[in-house]
Amino acid sequence: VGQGSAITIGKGDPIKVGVIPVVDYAPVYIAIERGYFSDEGLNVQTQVMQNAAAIAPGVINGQLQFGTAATTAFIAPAAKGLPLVAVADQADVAVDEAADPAAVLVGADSAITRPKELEGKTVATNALGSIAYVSMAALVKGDGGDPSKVSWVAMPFPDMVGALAEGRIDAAFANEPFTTLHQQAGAVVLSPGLFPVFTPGESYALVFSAKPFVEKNPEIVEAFVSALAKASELARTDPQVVVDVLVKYGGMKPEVAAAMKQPTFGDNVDPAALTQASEVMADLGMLPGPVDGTTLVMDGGETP
Amino acid sequence: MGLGVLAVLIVLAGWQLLSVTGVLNEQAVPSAVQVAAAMLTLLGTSTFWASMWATLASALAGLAILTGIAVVIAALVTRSKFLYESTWFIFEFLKPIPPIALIPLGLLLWGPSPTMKITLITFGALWPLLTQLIYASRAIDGVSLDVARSYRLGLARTARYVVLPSVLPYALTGLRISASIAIIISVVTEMVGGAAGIGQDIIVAQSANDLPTMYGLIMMTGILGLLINVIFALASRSLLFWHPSQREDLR
Amino acid sequence: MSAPLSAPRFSWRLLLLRSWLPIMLVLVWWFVSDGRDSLYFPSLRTITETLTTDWLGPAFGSAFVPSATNFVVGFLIAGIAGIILGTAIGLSPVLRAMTEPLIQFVRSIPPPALLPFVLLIFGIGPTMSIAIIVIGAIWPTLLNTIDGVRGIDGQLLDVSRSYRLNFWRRLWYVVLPGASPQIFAGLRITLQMSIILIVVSEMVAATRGIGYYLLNSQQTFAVPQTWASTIVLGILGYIANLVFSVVEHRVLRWHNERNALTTKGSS
Amino acid sequence: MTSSATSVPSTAAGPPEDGTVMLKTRDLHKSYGQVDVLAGVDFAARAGEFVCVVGPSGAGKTTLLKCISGLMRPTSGEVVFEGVPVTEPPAKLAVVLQDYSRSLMPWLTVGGNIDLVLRAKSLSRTERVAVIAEALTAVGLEGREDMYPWQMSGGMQQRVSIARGLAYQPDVLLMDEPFAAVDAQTRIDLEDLLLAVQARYDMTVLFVTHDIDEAVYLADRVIVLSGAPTTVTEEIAVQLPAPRDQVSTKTLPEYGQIRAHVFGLIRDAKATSRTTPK
Amino acid sequence: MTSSATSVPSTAAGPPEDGTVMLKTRDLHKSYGQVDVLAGVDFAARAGEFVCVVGPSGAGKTTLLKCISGLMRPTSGEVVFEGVPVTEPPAKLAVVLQDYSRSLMPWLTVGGNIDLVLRAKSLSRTERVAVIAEALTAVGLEGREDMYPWQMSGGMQQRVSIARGLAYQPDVLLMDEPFAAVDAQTRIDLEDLLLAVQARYDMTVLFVTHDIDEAVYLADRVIVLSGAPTTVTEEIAVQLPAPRDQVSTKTLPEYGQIRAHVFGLIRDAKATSRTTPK
Ligand SMILES: Nc1ncnc2c1ncn2[C@@H]1O[C@H](COP(=O)(O)OP(=O)(O)OP(=O)(O)O)[C@@H](O)[C@H]1O
Ligand SMILES: Nc1ncnc2c1ncn2[C@@H]1O[C@H](COP(=O)(O)OP(=O)(O)OP(=O)(O)O)[C@@H](O)[C@H]1O
Ligand SMILES: [Mg+2]
Ligand SMILES: [Mg+2]
Repeated sequence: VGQGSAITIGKGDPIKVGVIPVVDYAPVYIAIERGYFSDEGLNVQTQVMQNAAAIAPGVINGQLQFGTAATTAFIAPAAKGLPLVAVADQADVAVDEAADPAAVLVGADSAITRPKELEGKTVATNALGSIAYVSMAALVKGDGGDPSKVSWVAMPFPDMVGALAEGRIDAAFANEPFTTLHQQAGAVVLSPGLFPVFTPGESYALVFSAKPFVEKNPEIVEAFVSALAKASELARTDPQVVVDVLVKYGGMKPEVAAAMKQPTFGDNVDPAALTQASEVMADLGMLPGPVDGTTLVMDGGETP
Repeated sequence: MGLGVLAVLIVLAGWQLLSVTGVLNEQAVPSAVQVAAAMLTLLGTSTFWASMWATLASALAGLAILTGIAVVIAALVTRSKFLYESTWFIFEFLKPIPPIALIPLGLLLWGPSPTMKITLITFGALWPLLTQLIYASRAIDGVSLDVARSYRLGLARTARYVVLPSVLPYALTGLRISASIAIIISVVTEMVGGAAGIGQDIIVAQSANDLPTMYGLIMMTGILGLLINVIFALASRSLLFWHPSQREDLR
Repeated sequence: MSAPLSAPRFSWRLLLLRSWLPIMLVLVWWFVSDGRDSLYFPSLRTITETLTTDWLGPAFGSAFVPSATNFVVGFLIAGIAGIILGTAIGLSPVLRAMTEPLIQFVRSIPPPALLPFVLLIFGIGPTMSIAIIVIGAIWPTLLNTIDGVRGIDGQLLDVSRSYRLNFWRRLWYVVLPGASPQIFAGLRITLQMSIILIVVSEMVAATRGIGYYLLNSQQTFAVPQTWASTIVLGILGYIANLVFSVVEHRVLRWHNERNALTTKGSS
Repeated sequence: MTSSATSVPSTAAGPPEDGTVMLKTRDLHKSYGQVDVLAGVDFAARAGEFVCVVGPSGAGKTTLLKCISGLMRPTSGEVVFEGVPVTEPPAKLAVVLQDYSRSLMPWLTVGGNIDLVLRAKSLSRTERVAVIAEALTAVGLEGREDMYPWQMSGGMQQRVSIARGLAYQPDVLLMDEPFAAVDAQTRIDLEDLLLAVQARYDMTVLFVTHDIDEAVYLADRVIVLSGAPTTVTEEIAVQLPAPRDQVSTKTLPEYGQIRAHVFGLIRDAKATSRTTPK
Repeated sequence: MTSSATSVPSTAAGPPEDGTVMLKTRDLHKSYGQVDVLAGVDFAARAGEFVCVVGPSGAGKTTLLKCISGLMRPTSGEVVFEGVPVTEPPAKLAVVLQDYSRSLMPWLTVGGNIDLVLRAKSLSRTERVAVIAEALTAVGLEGREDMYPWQMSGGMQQRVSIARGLAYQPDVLLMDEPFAAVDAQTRIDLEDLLLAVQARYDMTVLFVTHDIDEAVYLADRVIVLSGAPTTVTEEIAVQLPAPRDQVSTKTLPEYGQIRAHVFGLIRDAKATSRTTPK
């Protein structure tokens, strides 16, 4: 598998990136918007897709050159033997609890006070096996509970807001801007979403590519990564740039975009963070065992 | 038509009422007026029309291809008991496979492209029409086939002048069913698999929590289906003028 | 053009006729794929192993049974409701004029998009899964019933009017049987769609079931499991169709024999 | 020309002489789109009368019968049944339609087809079975209850729909060429059966036929229609002695006279109707 | 009992006396499931002969015609057409089916229905139009090309399917009660039309009818069938002078004799067939 991706990209050929339309991947759009890609001589086009399970096959067979994914969603196929490598960081787990844009929320006057109490409750995640699910399951397990006793429900993030407000679900995972929306609707944060589970200050959302492609086109990849790094840098320093991109490409209302808590845009993918994430997954039975993070990162984690 | 418009207006008014009274949580579902406003805005943007066209074009292309395939399979299978029985298991086995389950496979083979979309549409929306055609072949009046045989109309003329009109009532129903399934698959693959179109816009609006736009887009898929159906209804009326279902003189 | 009857009366000949091609294909698949596992195309051996360990094991009771139950209940409700509504709409021009645009409109909306409304009405649970199946799968039966009822030979309606059959008798002895060939075509498609919608319904709110299993394995790149659950759906569909065709054969005997007769001269 | 009393060779019928009027049409018009078919048909049938309607093919006999039975709405004019204007088929009326191959439900057996129309009557299951068996025997189809219509020959189907009409025991029976598809002997048997049943239950029968012998043999009155646009050309009272007999009646000189007269009328009607092609 | 040569009152036909044998059946059997309908039917028709088949309703006349035309496969025995065993309808043969209301395609106009069967012939469009117009005129439906079958009365539909059969100009024409639904005068016209066409093109006609007068009037030979299970009861050569004439032929004493004889045979056949209920 994966030889379909082993194509050589020439100057000016379109480079396609499969992007999940959430704030975590704003640097991709910033790099386009600011012309960082074209400065590097790259003709980058985005392709909006729903999840990593849809993006990975496209990257594997060369329809897409890069894809975005949460760490967990990236580790799953990579651990199964798909020749995927992480090439660039997008968003990092917050370094302190309060800065975590993701959260597990419960209704306004919920009796639930700790993750263990989610047992037997209806809890919403955006998709089965997603990072939202991994976080919540790990939270429950870490609190001494049994994730399999939770009644998981998959629904799109916007639908959770109403459902939680009306008490149809007992808890929900949210990322921005939905965390804010939930809170506006009266929901209460039970726990930060990512901070307690994953390595603080390290990547939870990244850009990946296929190994054969990386091997064949090292300069292209290098150029792509450095353009992204510039964009991340800008995003870190100037939140307004992120807001602009969200309004322009994400169709978000300016006031919503401005109000939301932004993630920390990272600079490199730490193999150790991937190893840690894989341990969490293995612990939940989603992987047969932990995976060595260095095998998942381009050049074993040496930042170009 | 007037009554239909009335019914639509009643439903919309009911929706608005539910929103205004708060039965329908505005966090979950925006009000009819908000959605209508979003739809009006959509109509003014060129990206919307491009998406609409992308969705419609794939659905129509898929529909055209699957019609061809269904007709060929139905013709072969209804003419030969051997073929019919031999392929029975395979068709009955393939039919329940959800197109959603095939999206990753489609992406692997064709990437997030119109080809992928059209292939999935063809596979997913083929069965209703095929099923209808097979049932239709059983509903052909034996007397007309007797006439065709006794005057030796031959295969082509029998097909054109006897079989085709006979199966048309079932076939048109089947096409209408397949058409809306085609639209649904088109939108759903766009949502998941990222090919351009209304589905992708829905996902973007969803991520941005722009619910009025999201529901506006969903309404647009409904309207798309409605329009395709209007075309089929007109086609039925002119193609089936002889059929009891279209003949008002019987009442 | 002869009309082959799907006569499910058992015979060894029929069994052979129906099974030779599938068996061949399975064998070909088995030998071509054996030892050539690739991530997206695992060998049939691997899939079969998954199938036996998962689906003949614990998953049968915990996943197959609830899904199959939802499917059966959903199909029955969709079928019956489709026939009842379709008959009413087919018989009443006023009702038809009123509902036509709504029906055509709702039909083309992807079932997942209706989720918030379904959630609002049915809450989360098996009822909701069944509701999604019904909402997604009712249309073929509904449309075919409407068209079938409208397509009944006017002369037969004249007969029932002239003998003053009351409404219910007319319905039961004239309208429904007259439309039944087309109704069954619709039911057949509703059946197929009900199975497909198992997956959609479990996409939303389920922690078990075939659809959950399929989607979960898809998201986590457990490809043999994805294939295995697809095959389970296929098998479920096959069994359901077998049962269905037995019923259909009984109910539509008059129709199939009558039309096969004139031109075939079957002895 | 309506209800004209041109009295050749027997006295014209005109308005019914005695008995109550069971069924009456008044200036009945019917057009299909632009095409006028009935152009003012007036006639009346007394209770217990046997009226035969003859006329050229395409004259509008079926149309007339459908209007009378309430199955079809006339364009203008009205049909009065026992003093009440007809809009829906009246309960006491039964119709045997011309197109026999399409007037039996193919999904019901022969027995089921007859049973269907008996269900409204307050009969027990066993009584219904007996009535069905009797009706089928009367038309020469004893023991065929369990066959399906499509397993029967044309003539047999036609007889089933006659049996259905008779089993219903209506006060007024409308029949549209009911014996067209049966053989000569069966036809004779059925003619006599019909006369016997009609006499026994004092039924009013309106009978469309192409066979002039049959019309004259059966009828108390023969109504001759013109070609379309159709009016009543003539009404002829047939005052042959009852009970009629296949041999003796047909040898009566009056029988021959009426027969010849009707034949002449139809030939004329046909000749004129030729002139309206579209 | 097959092909018995009981020669009353004229000489029996038996094997054709002269001319080539056009059509022949040999020990034809047909059963529907358990029910035997044809139980060994043998007969032959010479080229240019007009053969009428009569028999009680449900005897198997339609079944026989369908077997002969190749539309239905007999259970055993064979049909030979110009020396070749029949498995599919032969090119030079046309059939006018009994079920007229279902044998016209409702989606085609009357003209289209006839045109359909002419397309295989190498005729130009204008020639076809002319042939259609001529055929329709012959059956009294001039100018009705553009009507649809369901806009026509039963008799008109039946005449369209006759017109279709004639327009096809087959060597052998099989007709199953083709005049059952038309009025007396039209029937007479069509009988004479058929005789004229047959003579002109030297057509072989196999004609099923219930009307004994018609059979004797038209036929060179009348084949009388028994009730089901059916065999040929008798073949009667009708040696009335040609051309036949509606008035003079029917007054010939021989005509009356044959007529009475056939009638007797059918009555007997009907009486026996009564005994086979299922
Ligand atoms: N739906 C229709 N549209 C147009 N014309 C029609 C329609 N139905 C009937 N007609 C015309 O009305 C006339 C009378 O038809 P009808 O069936 O009443 O004749 P009929 O007297 O019963 O003839 P027959 O003896 O052949 O049965 C015919 O000329 C026919 O063409
Ligand atoms: N599909 C069938 N199944 C069983 N019996 C059948 C079937 N079709 C016809 N028959 C029987 O075969 C016999 C002959 O039918 P056929 O139509 O040939 O008669 P026919 O001589 O043409 O009668 P008619 O003069 O009434 O048209 C009938 O008794 C009929 O019941
Ligand atoms: Mg008529
Ligand atoms: Mg017959």
